[in-house]
Amino acid sequence: MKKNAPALTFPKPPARPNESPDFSSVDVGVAGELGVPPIDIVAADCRPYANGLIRVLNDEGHAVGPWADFIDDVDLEFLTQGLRDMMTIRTLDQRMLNAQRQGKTSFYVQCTGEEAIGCAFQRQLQPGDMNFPTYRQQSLLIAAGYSMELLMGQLYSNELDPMQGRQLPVMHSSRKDGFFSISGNLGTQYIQAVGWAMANALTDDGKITAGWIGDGATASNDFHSALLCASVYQPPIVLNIVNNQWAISTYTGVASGKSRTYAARARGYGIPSLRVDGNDYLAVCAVSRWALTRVRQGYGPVAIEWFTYRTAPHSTSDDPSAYRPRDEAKAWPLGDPIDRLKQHLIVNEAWSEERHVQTQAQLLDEITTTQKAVEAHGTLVDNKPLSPALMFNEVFAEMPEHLRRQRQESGF
Amino acid sequence: MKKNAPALTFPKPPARPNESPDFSSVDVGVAGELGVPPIDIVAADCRPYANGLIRVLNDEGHAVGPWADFIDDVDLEFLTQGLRDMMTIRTLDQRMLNAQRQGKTSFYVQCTGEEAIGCAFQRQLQPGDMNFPTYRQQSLLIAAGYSMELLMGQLYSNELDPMQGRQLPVMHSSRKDGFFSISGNLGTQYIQAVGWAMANALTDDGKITAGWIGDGATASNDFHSALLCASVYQPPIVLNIVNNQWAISTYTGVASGKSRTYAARARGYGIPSLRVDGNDYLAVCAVSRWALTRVRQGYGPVAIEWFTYRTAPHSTSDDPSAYRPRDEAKAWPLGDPIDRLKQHLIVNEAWSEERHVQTQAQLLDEITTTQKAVEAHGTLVDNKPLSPALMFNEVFAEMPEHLRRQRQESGF
Amino acid sequence: MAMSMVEALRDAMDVKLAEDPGVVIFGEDVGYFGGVFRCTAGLQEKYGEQRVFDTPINESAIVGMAIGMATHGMRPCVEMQFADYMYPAYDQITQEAARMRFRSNGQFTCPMVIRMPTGGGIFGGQTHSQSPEALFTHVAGLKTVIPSTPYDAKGLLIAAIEDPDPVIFLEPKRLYNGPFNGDHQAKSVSWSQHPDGEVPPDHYTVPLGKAAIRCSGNEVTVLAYGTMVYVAQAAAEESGVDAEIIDLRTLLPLDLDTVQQSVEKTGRCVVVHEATKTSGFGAELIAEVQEACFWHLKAPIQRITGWDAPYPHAAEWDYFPGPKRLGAALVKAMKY
Amino acid sequence: MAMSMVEALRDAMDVKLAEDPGVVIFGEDVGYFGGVFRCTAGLQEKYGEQRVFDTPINESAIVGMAIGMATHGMRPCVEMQFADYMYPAYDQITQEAARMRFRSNGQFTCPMVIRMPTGGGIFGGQTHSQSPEALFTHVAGLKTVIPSTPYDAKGLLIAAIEDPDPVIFLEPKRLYNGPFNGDHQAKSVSWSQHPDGEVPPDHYTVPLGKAAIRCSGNEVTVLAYGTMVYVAQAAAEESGVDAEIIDLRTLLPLDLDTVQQSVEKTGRCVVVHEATKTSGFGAELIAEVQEACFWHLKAPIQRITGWDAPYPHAAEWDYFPGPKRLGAALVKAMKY
Ligand SMILES: Cc1ncc(C[n+]2csc(CCOP(=O)(O)OP(=O)(O)O)c2C)c(N)n1
Ligand SMILES: Cc1ncc(C[n+]2csc(CCOP(=O)(O)OP(=O)(O)O)c2C)c(N)n1
Ligand SMILES: [Mg+2]
Ligand SMILES: [Mg+2]
Repeated sequence: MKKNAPALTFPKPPARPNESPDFSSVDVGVAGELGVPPIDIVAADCRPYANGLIRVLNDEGHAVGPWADFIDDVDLEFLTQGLRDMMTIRTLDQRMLNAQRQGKTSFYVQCTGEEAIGCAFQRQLQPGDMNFPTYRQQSLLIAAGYSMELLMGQLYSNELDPMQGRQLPVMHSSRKDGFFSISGNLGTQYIQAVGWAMANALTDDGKITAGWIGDGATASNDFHSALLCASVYQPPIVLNIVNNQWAISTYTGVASGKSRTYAARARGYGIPSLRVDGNDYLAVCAVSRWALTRVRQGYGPVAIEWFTYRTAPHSTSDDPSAYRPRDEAKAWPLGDPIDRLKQHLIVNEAWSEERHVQTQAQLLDEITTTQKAVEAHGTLVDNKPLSPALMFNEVFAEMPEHLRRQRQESGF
Repeated sequence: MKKNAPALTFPKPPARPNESPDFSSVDVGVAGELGVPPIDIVAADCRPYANGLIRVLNDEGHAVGPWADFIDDVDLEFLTQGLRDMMTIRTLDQRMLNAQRQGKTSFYVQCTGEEAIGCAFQRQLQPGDMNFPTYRQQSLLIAAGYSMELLMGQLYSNELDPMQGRQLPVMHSSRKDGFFSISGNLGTQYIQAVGWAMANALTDDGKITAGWIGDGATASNDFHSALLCASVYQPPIVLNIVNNQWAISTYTGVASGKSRTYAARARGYGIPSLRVDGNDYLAVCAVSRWALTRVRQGYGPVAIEWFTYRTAPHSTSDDPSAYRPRDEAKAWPLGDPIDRLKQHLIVNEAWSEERHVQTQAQLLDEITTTQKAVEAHGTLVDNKPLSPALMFNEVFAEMPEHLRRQRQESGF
Repeated sequence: MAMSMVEALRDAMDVKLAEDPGVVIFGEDVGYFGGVFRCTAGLQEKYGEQRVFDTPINESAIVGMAIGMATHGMRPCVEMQFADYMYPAYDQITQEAARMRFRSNGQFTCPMVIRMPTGGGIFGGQTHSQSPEALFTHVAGLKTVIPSTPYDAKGLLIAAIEDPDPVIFLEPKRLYNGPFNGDHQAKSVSWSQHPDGEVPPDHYTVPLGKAAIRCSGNEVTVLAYGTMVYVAQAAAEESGVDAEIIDLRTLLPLDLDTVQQSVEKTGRCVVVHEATKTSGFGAELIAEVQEACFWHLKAPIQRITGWDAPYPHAAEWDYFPGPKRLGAALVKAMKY
Repeated sequence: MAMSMVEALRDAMDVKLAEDPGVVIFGEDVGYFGGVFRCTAGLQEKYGEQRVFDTPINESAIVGMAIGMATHGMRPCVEMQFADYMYPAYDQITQEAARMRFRSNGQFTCPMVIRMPTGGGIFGGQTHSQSPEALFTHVAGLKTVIPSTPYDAKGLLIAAIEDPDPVIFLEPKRLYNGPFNGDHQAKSVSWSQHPDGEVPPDHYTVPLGKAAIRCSGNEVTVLAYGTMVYVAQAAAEESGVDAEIIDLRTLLPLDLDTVQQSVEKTGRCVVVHEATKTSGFGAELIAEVQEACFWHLKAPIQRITGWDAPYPHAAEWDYFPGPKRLGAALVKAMKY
């Protein structure tokens, strides 16, 4: 390389609309290739895990390698439940997308293609552990068994809405299900999660914390704050980075720059870091268990980059065909998480195409039934509005005089 | 290591007051040990440079190894000038410290022990290149030949003050000397420097940029922003990190956490990074030249951690005996930059103890003469105040009506 | 040429990109895609990615880079995706850009524009609806501008890009595609049916610091800006009060002369904004008006504003200061 | 017991650290060293570094961690080294802490205190002198407190730590070691010579939201807080105007009753603060007072404030709103 004068670079995605999807530069390694690091590993020794890709399911649907052994107690029943979890969300996402199109809610965000991450992670958590999620981690809520009524109630801002209409539809919150209040401001939750984890340690409550962030939002200041403070104080936290290749219309290269991987960036902060196939339910299950065990036992924070692809548009306000090839998701070299777990279960004779179709129909039926019941309480088009006076509540624990005067003035 | 429950860690310095200084855990490597990397090196290959320590002068004062060869055209005259530069600042710092103690200025910051870094770096820059310094880089100004009258004028906020009394004494600004306006808000200049470097490339002006930050301020958000954006856009910038072990009373461990080095953290962003003995004038000279050449030729950003020790108090408002051993500076394993360059020049028969004493006296004389002349224009105790009306100028290019009214109201 | 406000803003940037090689446009999703509100659509294709580009999701980095370029001599015009996301950049905006000229005694200056969609009315909830103007008007060294028509949007944006100092450019997102008077159930009107949707194709400016009287009247002066200009018109019509409606256009520097003349004529004043009430820009307007026009005032100055709560999602139309609330205030003012 | 304001603040933290295991103190240099203004000196030694510790230089991280701990159930009380350095944390403070309760419908709340030394008068230049109170009072969900005596400092800080919501606690650094009336050439007075330097050793609170009348009078009401309380006393004495001086103590929620009663009595009002004038908290006070007391006002409400420029270093005493300027305003008010 011979250069003469400085010139700026502008990172580009592998393909644009009207070009063929091209993932030839994505190195996915080989399933089963990477080992399980010692539980007390330090960042310096994490290089292969941060730069490589931990995979368990191979192309034939077999679980292979040391990470498969690490979870050899995980039985097919558990995995079948995992498949159901993922199918539930995908169905829910489709129903809610339709509801948004019908004007029944103002906004929706799907997590299509990323279901394995939240579903498998959540099932390794214990009661009292706290997630600090983004708007794209409804999978955590579903796998935690959050009430579908409450979830939909919030989407419709009707009387079932536990947020009483204050928050955007997708910004759930459920303390008892370990799901922290979601902010619209990207990144902010990541350093808050570190604070919560510090409180875990300071109050010795025996719980741990999981922070969540998207690849695009790793650019935020709070991402840096969180890695830094986790490195300094060593609280019990798993710092999850969901790298789904896109931030609205912006390719992940604009967030990564020349960093090899997001895991490698975290490793620079002295935090042991791993990079994992996020479309592989078993890999997510195995690495989550390893990381949570480490953290729970007091060996300090871990960062995990979940490598995946955002199959859906960013949100209902977005049209990805303007900035990437229409069929790019199909070309993703790591496939679809539901298809892959299904294949594994079929290979192991715990599932079949018929059961799959049946289950799908049954889930659709269940969800549609709930949906109808929830919609009876009102939607955006069929509005049974909550009292507007609610908006003066919970600004403070006790309503101060000036707000009382304003509420009076408002006439509500 | 066997753990059971999470517990926080709180980084500690090697010694506290009433303990003996202890730098046994500081690995300084061996002078001459590390090679000169290829000019187009990528971050992945920078591991030894980011984790090790580039040194040129050995304990006997000899310049050794590949980096010594890299600057074998640097003659003793040039180095003698370097020594004079450093001695000038040290003398200036002492005079100004005294002036502050006498109430002649409100505030002062010394750079004792860190003189080599700015002095040697500046002499590798070209006219039009821009530094984005902190309050502790007056060495850049001195080596750039900034007028001592202006410098002191600002310290005394008198009519010679090019900032017209608006800024804190130590927060200089000299566009023509490549010295950007200093902010009191730590870190902010680092991402601004990246923006300036992008302008270098976008306007193709043939110049380059140098950002400066302290180890403590690497914790700031803008440090992260700068590394990230430099990695993304690849502008012509050298990102300097001056690691002097302290941030006011806070040990550098609170800023580094478990990162191996600050250079290693930068490397995680995909930026080639090196770590250098900042008390070694020749090492600073060599690595600066290498980095500036690389950047100027368009091979992209470089980060450099200058490893040094803050011998002086943080500022005139600080008393370090409250938080570290009094004689810790003397125990710093990499010595004092003036002593070391002096030794090298003596070993090479270009300097002597007598010339040193002579030069010291001469510099003191020169600086004292200037000081007296500048003080004649007023100091904080002998005040010939600038017109307070000046404070309404330069808020905007043109004074808007409301400010004009306020100036009138003020009666100035 | 009929243009929406989005098109007018885009046209302003287009004109300046063509005229001045120092102008660069950047922000989140503004490059290839052309912005989530499409304000920069087509500009990267036309001028190349050196002039119009995407950034990482880091607002303080966006402003920090812009400061570096502006002090170097370029003229960056950057976008915050929503005004609600400028908060991480608040340090760089207020402590750096705003006072670079002052602290360097003019050696380094910041001719730059920070555009941001502002205000509610799109069911955006608390983080897509805020109006932070008062957080800028409190800061010495910033100018704060907010257009209410496509014509003004283009002229003010060109003036802002040409201004030698940093300008905060608030874009009332509810006006992007048409005038909006607060009646959310009415059919939306497009700018092509509105006289102020007519926008000359070439370079022109609307000067910063000058208000516009949108509607003269004799009984009450309404001080408004952005979306509230249309709400005020609807309120005046519905209430039948003969209101003089002033569109401030620039909040700082404020066109106090125009305001004062009007209030001295009408003797009554109502201020209106979407932002939370306490310490909103309305307070500043009241402080100035009561001092300048004390002896002319026949009634206390009222303010109609968003409530002192975060913008709620579902109840947004009860939060938004609509024509009914404002109309009631006009009637009340007349009762004194 | 005679205490300086620094000692009183330290004592408040000491009391709460002893009483409540959930209280933790952290910030830059607050741990081993005890803070650059010594407010936390000795507390780490007494309570251990799990309770009192140093942080990296990252204000948004400090506030972000505090939010995490507060929502968990702890009661963090954190320090910004200077109010001027809270800007990087402005997003976490205003968009997160302030509305956590609201947006989660009470599931997650933020009982936390953010202390910050504020105001000028120590030759600190533009980045060690600012008074950002109006940037907090505009934000729904925050309380903003500023004491003017050691007694109040301790009582208000204990009340703030016990409050269920986030409290911004501004400490007028010029009052840390003694009352200061704006005469910078006079010999400095220490708190031990002042009646309000007498501070009970144990737990007590001064309720948030209640102003104090520092000096009753009949001719003009002066609304002041922090250092300006003493400036107002000096101005009243020097000008001979019979002023009623109200120390607001809490800016939000504001004790409007006390203010209104006073202005209805005096018919005249002057507000004073150090922050820049435009959109300062004075504007809010004026807006409220003119509305509440319109028919009682005999003169326009004046504001005496810092000028709309960054705090200059050398000319700081010409910037600082001293007794002379305020005295002239009182005299002017009497001329109507
Ligand atoms: C501070 C801030 N800036 C900008 C936005 C607007 N925004 C919302 S989502 C998004 C993209 C996030 O991408 P990523 O973090 O990769 O998450 P993903 O959507 O892929 O799950 C942007 C820019 C925001 N919400 N907050
Ligand atoms: C945003 C911000 N926070 C806090 C401070 C207060 N402060 C001034 S210097 C300093 C320590 C900086 O340490 P370091 O970056 O290591 O630089 P050094 O003083 O060692 O050169 C601190 C905390 C500040 N100036 N700005
Ligand atoms: Mg993404
Ligand atoms: Mg340091």
